[in-house]
Amino acid sequence: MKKLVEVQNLTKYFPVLGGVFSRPIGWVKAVDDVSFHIYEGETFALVGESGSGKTTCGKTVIRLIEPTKGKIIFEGKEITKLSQSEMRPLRRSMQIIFQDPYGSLNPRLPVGEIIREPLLVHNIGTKKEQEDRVVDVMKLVGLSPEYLHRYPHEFSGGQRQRIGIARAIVLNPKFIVADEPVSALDASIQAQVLNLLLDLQKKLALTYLLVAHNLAVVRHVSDRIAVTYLGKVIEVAETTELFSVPLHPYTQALLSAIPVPDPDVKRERILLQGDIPSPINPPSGCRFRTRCRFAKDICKEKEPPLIDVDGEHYVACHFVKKGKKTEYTVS
Amino acid sequence: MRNYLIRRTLQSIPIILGAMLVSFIILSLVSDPFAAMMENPKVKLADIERLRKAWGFDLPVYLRFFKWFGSVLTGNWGPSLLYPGYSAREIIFRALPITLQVMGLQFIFSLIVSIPLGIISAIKQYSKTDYTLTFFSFFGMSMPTFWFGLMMMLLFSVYLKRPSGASLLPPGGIITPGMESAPFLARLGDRIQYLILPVIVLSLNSIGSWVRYMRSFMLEVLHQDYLRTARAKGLPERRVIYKHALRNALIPIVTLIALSLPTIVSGASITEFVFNIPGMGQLILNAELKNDYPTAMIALTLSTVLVVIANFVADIVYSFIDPRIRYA
Amino acid sequence: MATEYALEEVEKKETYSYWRMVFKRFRKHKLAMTGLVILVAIIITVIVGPLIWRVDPIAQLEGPYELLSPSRDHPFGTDDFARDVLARWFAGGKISLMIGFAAAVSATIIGAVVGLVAGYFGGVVDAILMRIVDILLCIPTFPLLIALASVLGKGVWQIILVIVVFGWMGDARLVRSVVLSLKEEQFTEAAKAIGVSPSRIMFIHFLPNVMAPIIVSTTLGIGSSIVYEASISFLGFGVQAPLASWGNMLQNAQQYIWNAPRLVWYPGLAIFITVLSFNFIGDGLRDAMDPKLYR
Amino acid sequence: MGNNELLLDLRNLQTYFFTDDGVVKAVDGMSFQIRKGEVLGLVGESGCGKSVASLSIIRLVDKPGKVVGGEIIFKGEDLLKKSEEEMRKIRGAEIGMIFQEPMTSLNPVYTIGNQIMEAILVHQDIGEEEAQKRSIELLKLVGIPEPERRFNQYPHELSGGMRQRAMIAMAMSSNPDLLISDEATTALDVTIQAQILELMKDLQKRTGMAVLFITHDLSLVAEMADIVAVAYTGKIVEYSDVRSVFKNPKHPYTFGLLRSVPSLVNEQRKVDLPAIEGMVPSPYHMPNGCHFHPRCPFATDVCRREMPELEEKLPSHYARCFHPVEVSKEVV
Repeated sequence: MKKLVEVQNLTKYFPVLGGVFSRPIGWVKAVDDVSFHIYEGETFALVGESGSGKTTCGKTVIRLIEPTKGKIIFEGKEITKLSQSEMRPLRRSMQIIFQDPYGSLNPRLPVGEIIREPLLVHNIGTKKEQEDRVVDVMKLVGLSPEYLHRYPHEFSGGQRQRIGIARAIVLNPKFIVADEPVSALDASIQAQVLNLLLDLQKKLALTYLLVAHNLAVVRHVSDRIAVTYLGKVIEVAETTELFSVPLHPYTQALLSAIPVPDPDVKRERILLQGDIPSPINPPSGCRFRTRCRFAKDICKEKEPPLIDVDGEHYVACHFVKKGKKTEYTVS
Repeated sequence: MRNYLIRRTLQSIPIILGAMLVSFIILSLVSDPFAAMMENPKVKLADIERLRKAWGFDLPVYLRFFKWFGSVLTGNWGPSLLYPGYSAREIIFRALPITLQVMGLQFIFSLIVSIPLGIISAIKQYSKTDYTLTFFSFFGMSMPTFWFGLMMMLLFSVYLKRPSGASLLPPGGIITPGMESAPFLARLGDRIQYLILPVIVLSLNSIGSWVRYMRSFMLEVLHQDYLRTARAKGLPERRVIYKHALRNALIPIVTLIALSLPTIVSGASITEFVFNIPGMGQLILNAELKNDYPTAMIALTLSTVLVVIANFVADIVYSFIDPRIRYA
Repeated sequence: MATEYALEEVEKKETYSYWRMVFKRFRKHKLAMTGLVILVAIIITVIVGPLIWRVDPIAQLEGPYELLSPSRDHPFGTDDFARDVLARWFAGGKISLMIGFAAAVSATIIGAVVGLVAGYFGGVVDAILMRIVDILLCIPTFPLLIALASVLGKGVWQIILVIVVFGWMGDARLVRSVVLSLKEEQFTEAAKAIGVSPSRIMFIHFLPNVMAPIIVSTTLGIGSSIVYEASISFLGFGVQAPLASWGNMLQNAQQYIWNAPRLVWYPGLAIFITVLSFNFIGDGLRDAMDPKLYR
Repeated sequence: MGNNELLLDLRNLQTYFFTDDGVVKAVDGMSFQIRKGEVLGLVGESGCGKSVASLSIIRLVDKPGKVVGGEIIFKGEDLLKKSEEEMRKIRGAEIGMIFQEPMTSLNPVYTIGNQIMEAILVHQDIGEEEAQKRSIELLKLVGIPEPERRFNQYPHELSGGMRQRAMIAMAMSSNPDLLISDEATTALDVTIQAQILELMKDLQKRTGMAVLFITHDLSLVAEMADIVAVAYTGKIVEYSDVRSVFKNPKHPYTFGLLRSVPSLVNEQRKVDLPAIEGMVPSPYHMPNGCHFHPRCPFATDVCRREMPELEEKLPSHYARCFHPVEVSKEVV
């Protein structure tokens, strides 16, 4: 399979200002030395809780946030060092869908203008062609072109999310970062939008980088999943593999914490102790060790590398060895 | 907090310097202070030349500024050109307490009136009381200070008379002639009579706008989730308002009041002019119009420093009311 | 398949553009409508008045006509220079309104540009511009306004310039803070993701969103500029006689306050009511354009 | 399920909002019952009136909202007939409440300890010192480590999970008979949510209080509740014990909702989910007849004409539907 996106040692630190001269006195290590790749046509998911850096990571991949270190390779070409104006032509092939259907549409522009803007900016076609394209895309995402001249506030959350999707696909991109695309929507609307995303992927041969926290959603739409914790990727695997054989203790706890809509399922829940530590002062060694029931001294001293334990199943834990051999025990 | 204080102090310095420079440049545009002197036959031309040189009028403006600034730092604030024989310092320290009295009273009076009215207006939103208060705040906000001053003078000194035939309140000035050596209480009573009108006139504007601001900050707070929590705990409504809502609504008011200080000083100058009060405002106006720029500059600088200090104090007060502001 | 869904319904109702909705809400605001009606009445009076009352506002009447009480010939009486007060009231109103309008609009434009630039670019540009704003906001401006007015001369345009010099900082701060929050909005990020250029983001995406606070601030600014003009002219540094403005009509009135208080009443009341109307209108616009209503 | 004594009996509650654009019937004839020691899960999407219903119970609906009809019988007495002062004594003492956003629900300018103590002092006749001791015990009870230190901290110094624990401590301070939890875990991360759910279950078992558990998440209801009430456009459309609702949903809305949620066990991934079409109608333009009919695959003429009643379709399983779902009717 061809790799569409490759991310190598990606790092993003945000400064924490302070002191007499408002100089950085610390860094929020939002994304810290993360590597992964995304195959063409697949849905690759970054899952994690708040503070895991998944959203920052997703936005950095398409250079909406400037990386501190590391390499981003898109279609075999390194884009990390490109200036924003050099990036502009590339934006035709990479797009983003946002979480907040209320904040992501300019309230002063009518819907038709919002969807047409990418065409306008990239100077594609005549005005007539652009307008035709807008109508086509609106139909494609399930919006009636009648509402071309309406303003965002006249639409419901689900419809706004469709507008955002229309804007993202109007340029026919190859790659879309979907940042929590359904988490702000009502349950009955979530399914509609998920169906739309799946449907568009098939029709337009899209590659998705899905950033999400809802594991049921992620399981339904993704091919491969990377689990993030405090700026690190701690486990990467194919979806079915990850759900059937989670190897990292954090992944196990995360999966067990998901509530299931079935009163008969009474699961053994792995309750994690305490809170997620601050990304400004992450724990030494393995970042999960403060909440891990298997933590030993080595976890404090050494950071576990992300190793391939079984063909495309990567885990970063001292006690998971090649061949999915797990050696952790409760101390 | 310590770092923050240091940083704020450091930040204030360029602001004060900049403000001095701007004032200096504008004042030196006004005209040559020595031109007027030349018309006075008693002053020798050589003396004028000497003064000119001493004040750096042979230099370009920016160099003159540094010369002046240097002498200010060494404590030599220069002579008053408006009141020959006096130093600028003497003139200013005679005017400053009067202005501080007027402004201090105005400040306290405005706060005492506007904060409760703002709260009432917010709690009773869309009631008759609210509409009435709203109308009167607009009334206050829209009133040109000097004109209101004239109208009040008209009312209290022309239309309203004491049985003795004297006017109810003195139309201007700061002291009844002959009262200078009266006992303290008598002097105090006399002073209060003179201050009533200026303070009311000056307060009107700030009361008008502070009531509106207090109302809107309070309304904002009244819609916060934590007030619902407070009510859900079973707290009496009084406690919900005065403990939970008020403190949060006061946070933005502190900043706002600090920011409105320059306007108060500006307002003071014209009010002092109207009521003929020998305070800083009138002094600055007179000094700059009569080309007494040593006095005008020092007076302006002092006003600026006052404003900067007030902003500084406001920030510290702010950090006490709002625990979220923790200065690194 | 997505295309097989029934295309989603949007509420069937008449659709309004933003400005038409603002207008609808504004019309419901009683104080604002009162203000608007009064203001329009004042403007019409000031324009139409001189066409009916054809008396030269500048001419001094021959003979002992100083400080005449109101009469048939002079409904508002005459002033200390034996000029017809009603005619001066009309002429002065035109000047005062024009100064207020021109000064407020120019100050807002300058402030908005500074605010947009500072907020959008940030960094050094922002730091420098905002320090200038801080400095100017710390100085008690009124005494300097007078000083500057006494230098620049006493024509209408000079007065406008003086008011503008010290009047743009508030708008700059306001616009900057709005821009800073717009920069954090997701639609800005969306625009960047599309590849929209900075200038287009500024003018197509930000400008319409800062229009609401700008319009409110201009409206309130007209009121305060009128007061500024009046204060300067009252002290004798504004519009110079024989030209009339509501402010300079008050200049000498103070001296005659004991025997001709009407000279203080007419122009003063006009200023007050005009400013009051602008404040009412500004408040109504603020409510009508509240961004919370149109998310 | 504890004993069978009725604690809260909501009868035909109607709470309307009188806005400039018209009347919004946020809660339009809602009825349900909670027995002592029982957990009732009230579930529905945004705009179904679940939060307004909970605020109506403690009579804290903000203007322009108003309870216009119905009865709220709590411990045998109608809360709607109580004076404000009597109501105040019930709030926080007999009915505790926790909200969705622990950040905005706590007053930012007072310490956690101050806010918990206040709740104790207003209802209990004890001194400050005693109240402080009680508060620290409560913080310990809800699993906050170092309670003495946390007592003096401000909300912004705590994490989201800790804040929600503090909210729970506050709500539990007077041992309420009924705890209303309005989307209490929605803003939290999954692993933190799991902690809070365990805590609530534990406290509920220990104290035997009843819980009105409001959420939009069906899975949480399956986990927490004994009885489930499904709300749609201000009305209860399905009402039964939790197993019956999840195993044998009668209302097409519940049925559709259950099928549309992506599952953790389903073999089929990356296929279309059986979504419910359309969207919740605008509160200003409710459809005639059954409010769900425009989205319902089983709708017939009668549904477009008449609003169905909440009827018993199975033993103690109620649904508001003319054409309750049967297994055979399932659309593939």
